[in-house]
Amino acid sequence: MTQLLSAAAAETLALLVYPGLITVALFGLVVEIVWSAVARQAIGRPNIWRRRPPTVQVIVALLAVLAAAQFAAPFNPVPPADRNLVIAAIAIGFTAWAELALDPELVARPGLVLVIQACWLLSVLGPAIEPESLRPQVLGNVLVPALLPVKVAAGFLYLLCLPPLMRLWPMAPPAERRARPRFNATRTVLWFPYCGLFTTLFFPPGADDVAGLVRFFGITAVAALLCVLTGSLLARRGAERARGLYARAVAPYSLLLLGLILVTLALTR
Amino acid sequence: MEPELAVALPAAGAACVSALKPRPRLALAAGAALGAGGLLAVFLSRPEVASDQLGITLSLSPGARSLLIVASLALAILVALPPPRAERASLLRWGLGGLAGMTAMAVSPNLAVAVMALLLLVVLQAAGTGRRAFSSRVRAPALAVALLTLALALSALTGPPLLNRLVAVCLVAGLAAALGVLPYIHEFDAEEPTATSPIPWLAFLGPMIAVVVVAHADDLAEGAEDAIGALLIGLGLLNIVVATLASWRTKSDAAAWRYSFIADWGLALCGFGLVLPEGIGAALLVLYSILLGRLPLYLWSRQSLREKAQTDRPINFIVAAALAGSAPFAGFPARILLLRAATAMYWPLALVLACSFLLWLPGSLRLGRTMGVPTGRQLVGVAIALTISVAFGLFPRPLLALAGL
Amino acid sequence: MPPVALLAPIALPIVAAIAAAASARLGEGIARIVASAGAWASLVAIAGIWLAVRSTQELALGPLGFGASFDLRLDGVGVVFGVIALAPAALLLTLQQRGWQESTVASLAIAAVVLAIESDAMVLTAVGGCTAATLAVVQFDIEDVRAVRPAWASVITPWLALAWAGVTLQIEAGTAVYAAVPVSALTIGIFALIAIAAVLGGGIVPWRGWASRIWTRPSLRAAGVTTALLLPLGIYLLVRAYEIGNGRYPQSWLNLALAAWGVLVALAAAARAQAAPNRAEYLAEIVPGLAGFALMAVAIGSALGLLAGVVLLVAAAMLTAALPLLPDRRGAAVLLVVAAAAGVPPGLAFGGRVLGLAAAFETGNVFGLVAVAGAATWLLAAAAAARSVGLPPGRRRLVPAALAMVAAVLGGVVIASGPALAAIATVTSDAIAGVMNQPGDLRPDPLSIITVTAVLPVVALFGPLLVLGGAAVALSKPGQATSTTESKAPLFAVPGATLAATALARLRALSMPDQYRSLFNPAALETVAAGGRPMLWLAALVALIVAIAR
Amino acid sequence: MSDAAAFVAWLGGAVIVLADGRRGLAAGLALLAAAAGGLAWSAGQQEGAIVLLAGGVLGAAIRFTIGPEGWGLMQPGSTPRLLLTVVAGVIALWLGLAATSGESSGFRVAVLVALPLLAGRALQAAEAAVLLTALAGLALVLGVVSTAGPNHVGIAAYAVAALVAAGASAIPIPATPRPRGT
Repeated sequence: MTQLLSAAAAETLALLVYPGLITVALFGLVVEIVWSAVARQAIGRPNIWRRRPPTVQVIVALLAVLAAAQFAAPFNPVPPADRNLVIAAIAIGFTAWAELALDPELVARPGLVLVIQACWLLSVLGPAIEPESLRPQVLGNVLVPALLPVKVAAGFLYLLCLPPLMRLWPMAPPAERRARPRFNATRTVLWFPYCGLFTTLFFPPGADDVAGLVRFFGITAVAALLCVLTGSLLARRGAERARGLYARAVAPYSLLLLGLILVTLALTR
Repeated sequence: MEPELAVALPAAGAACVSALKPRPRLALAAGAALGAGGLLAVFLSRPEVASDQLGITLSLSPGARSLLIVASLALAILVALPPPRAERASLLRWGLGGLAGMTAMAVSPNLAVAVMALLLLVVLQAAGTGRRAFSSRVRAPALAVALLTLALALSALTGPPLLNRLVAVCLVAGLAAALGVLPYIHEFDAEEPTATSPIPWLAFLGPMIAVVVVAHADDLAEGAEDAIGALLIGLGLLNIVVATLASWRTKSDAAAWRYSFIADWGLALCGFGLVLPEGIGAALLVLYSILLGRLPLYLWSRQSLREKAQTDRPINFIVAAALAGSAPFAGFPARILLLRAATAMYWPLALVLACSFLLWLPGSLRLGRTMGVPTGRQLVGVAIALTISVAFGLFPRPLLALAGL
Repeated sequence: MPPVALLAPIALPIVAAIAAAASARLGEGIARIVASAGAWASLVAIAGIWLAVRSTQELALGPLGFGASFDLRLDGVGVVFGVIALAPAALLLTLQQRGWQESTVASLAIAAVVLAIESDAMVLTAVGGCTAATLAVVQFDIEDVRAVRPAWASVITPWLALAWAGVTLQIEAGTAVYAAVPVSALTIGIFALIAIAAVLGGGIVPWRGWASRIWTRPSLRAAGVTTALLLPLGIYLLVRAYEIGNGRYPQSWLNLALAAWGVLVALAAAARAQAAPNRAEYLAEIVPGLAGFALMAVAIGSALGLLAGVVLLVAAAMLTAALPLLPDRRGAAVLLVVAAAAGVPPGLAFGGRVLGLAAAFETGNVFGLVAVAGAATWLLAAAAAARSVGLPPGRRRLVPAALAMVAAVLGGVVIASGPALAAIATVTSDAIAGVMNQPGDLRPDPLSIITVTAVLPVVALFGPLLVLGGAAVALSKPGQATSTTESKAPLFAVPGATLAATALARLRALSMPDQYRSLFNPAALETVAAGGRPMLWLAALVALIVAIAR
Repeated sequence: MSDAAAFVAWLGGAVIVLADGRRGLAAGLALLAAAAGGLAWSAGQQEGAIVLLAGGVLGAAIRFTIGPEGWGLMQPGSTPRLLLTVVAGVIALWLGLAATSGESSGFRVAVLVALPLLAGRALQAAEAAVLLTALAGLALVLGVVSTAGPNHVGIAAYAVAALVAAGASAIPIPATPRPRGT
């Protein structure tokens, strides 16, 4: 019973505080403000204290914290053996569709989002095939030369997929009638899950010390900034270019990654 | 003495019923009593006991004995629960006559005497008044008698190896002609009374003819057993494919029923062709299901066939399942045994058979609908037939044990 | 507990069926109560027998006459699959209004499925399965003869295949008893027959087969019971195949092929679901999708995969019971059932899928790719589920509010059962160990599921997540329901679907050109063949002689 | 004796094939009975021969009274039947004398000629009397054949054959069926 209570307490702490809800909210708020500045969108006043949060944001936040709890973040109270990549990937993947289910008018081009999400999933799970492990920190630690090409290619694909998944591309959702999009609370809780997973998967985990902590959040912040940068570039290029890029470039590139995974499998057997 | 009585009592019963036609109740009672006596004699004629009372050794093989018992049971069910517009006395007369002929064939010491009994049956059936021309009623059975006689004659001669193969061809072709299966299908008239139609050859007399011919085939065509098996399997598959499709697509519902009998015969011929015990068991199970299932159901559907009634009640689907040989009805174990024998002999044949089993389904659905909505005696009869089919579908061992398998 | 008690789970539904038919005059309600009582009694009997002895019970009643013996055996696998099949069927028999004929046939089908599961040999399983399939078709026709129903051939074929596999085993190995067949006797050919029986018998196919189409019928009485009974029976055969092969299939590529088939089934179901024009069409794809994942998990060939398959089957069983009870209107019940089916955390479907994917990754090699495809399929199914919320109902069925509540509860239970995964693993560990000879990749633990490379703390993680999620959703403000008057556009067009549809239409439209009709005229051929023409007979005789003389 | 019987068998069969009237049919059946009796006698079955002859002659006598009037031999249009008798005879001679052995040559030729002729007549005829005569003839041939083969049963088989032959001739010819559709 004690074991159960301590484990449950650790998981609850991870879900609610670190690397869960509070971390997700703070990190997301900072990055979203940066994005708002870059995209020159109105920050608005997300007065969440005065009214009940919409169900869609609550569910997205729950999925986000579930994913964050699986990260190889320093001081994560969840034991390394208890973390699971599939849970993280699926929880993040679900966030897009929670929006479609509960507030469909906020989702732009769900078909294309689905294709990009499939590419993103390949970049997340593809590197886990050869190591035969779903522990995020194990995958981050993989530095075997034979597996590095897949890891690098997957990391690049991951970054390519981030802007559309974070709704940073210039596709206006059906309900968006304003010229300057406003502060997006739903996206705010997604910054850390997406970027933290990138850090977890593609960089060796740091030790449970301050340096490790700084390293983890530094890489995560860089990933977020890269995403912001790509998003702003896409915004300047326009919707058609963006659609063309993801339909004609990213999807074939993910097929290339798939081929690379197969070749690696064949070579390492 | 039992084999002699087994022939004489049903024959006497048929004669009594004919003679007492003006007094139907008395005719029925006398016929039923003599028929029951005949059945008792069949029961008492154990396979290992031979009788030589008339200077001719008579005995019943286990398979023939079981068929006689099942045929008697089928006749009893039909007489007790006659189809609408059918006279009990007439049913009993024809049934007892047929039983007497079947028993005579079964107890015959050799095929020649059995063929004589068959010839007598041909003549007796031809004496009835039917809708078809006399010649078209007699032709095919007469050809069967001629072919079987030719087989007997050729088997008595010595000559090149082809001679034995000719015997095999004559035996199988003669059997097919007697039954009225492809390629010797008898002409069929949907309006004709069942007794004078080709149905008795397929559904009542046929099983015994097949058992007797197959029992003597190996002695007659020594060295050509493989040819007999190949011919039986070939004709069996031909009948399965053509008759199941015809039963589904033909215009007349009554003709569809006739084709369904032929399709079942295809299975039985395949079973006899696969000489393994499982094959024989499968063939016998198919014949039992014809006698106890398909024949009574056909007779009970005649009225709705006349009225062209098509219904989609539960009973229609259950009857369809029984006719299709689906589990838990009697056709399913027969198919399993057939699969087993075919797999043991040559697995591609099992594959062909397994695929062909599906051909029963569309035709059976159609036949099930032609049952209409059975009521009263007809409903009781259908229920009894289905119950028997389920019983032997789940536990056919007693029947197979009766047949010595 | 005397072995003869093994007859009870089979006999009780049969007795109930007879009683239901006999009580028809007293009213449909009485028949329904009697039939459902029989189903529940059968379920209780199976559980009771197992709980009483907690070991395999056997009963030998001797040969039946066609190569099979009436020998029954109730082991862990039998209990698990018996409960999975019977629980939803009994629930639906209890809750749904149906006539005495339907109640009777459904009870007999239940008895047949229990016979198939309790049978200790393959041939008798085939008899039970074929009986259940036949009765399912009869049920559909009783319910609504005009509505779409499984083609009879499609539900009979698998059981013929299984019977063939059984008799082949009898010939080659001398027995078809699951526990007695030598490992070497399970050849690729025999396994292929078993696999065909499993996927076709359970309706686990990538095309839009009966398992999907029956859910679009106007009435869902027969569809629910049939799916509840036949789907587990299909998967059950694959589990028994492990027992025959001592925990393995004849070749590992067979595991891979079956797992890929399962993902393909789930992917096809999800692709159809995301293009569904209405909610009814979407709901029709829920069970086939879950069945595909269950097949993938079971086929992986590890104890963890088997556990995942069982968990997914449990989820599918509960959703099978919920689907016929769903109302048309969008509401809590629909949302809960759809969410449960989509696999939202921490539900059973979520846990089952996670375990299945983990098993595939841990098996390694190309199975990893199958797992990636499975994960992508899962997200596609989630997208389809999200899209379905705004779709129009698609059918007009009146469902009492009480039944909608039951459906909502069932959906909620599926979502809330995630923490119970460890309990399910503990309960089924004996059954899994009974068929898998290397259960080392799954160590029983009351709080977690411990695999080779990871630990899934189902209680510690899913428990708090459930509490937090429940509280947060309760405190949140539901969004405005979007208009569902017009259907949403599909997320994508299935590649090649139009081409396939056109090809199929052309194939159906094929007919013999007029100028050749005279060459092949079935009516004329019938007239010739059945016309009693002596010349034809003589020609046939000559043909036979020529054929045999060669 | 068996050779003469074979010729008589061909003659009887040919007459049955060529005749359409009751007298001709009766004559053909009588000839066939004589041939059957002769074959049985030559096989050492004197009682059997008498029984077969009696049955056949009785059948012929009954046929003499039932059926279409007259002899009806070689009616117009009977050329194919005439050819059949000749061809059947020649083929039977070749098969019986050159291609086969065993039993007596007369037996072989008689059986091989009578069976095709009677079977052909049964298949070709439309008149009931003709068909029944062909069946009676077949019964007589069966009687002869029953003596051959592994386990023949002596006089009983002859008696049954004779009874069937007589019975086939004795059964009343059923009324002509109603035309279809009425």
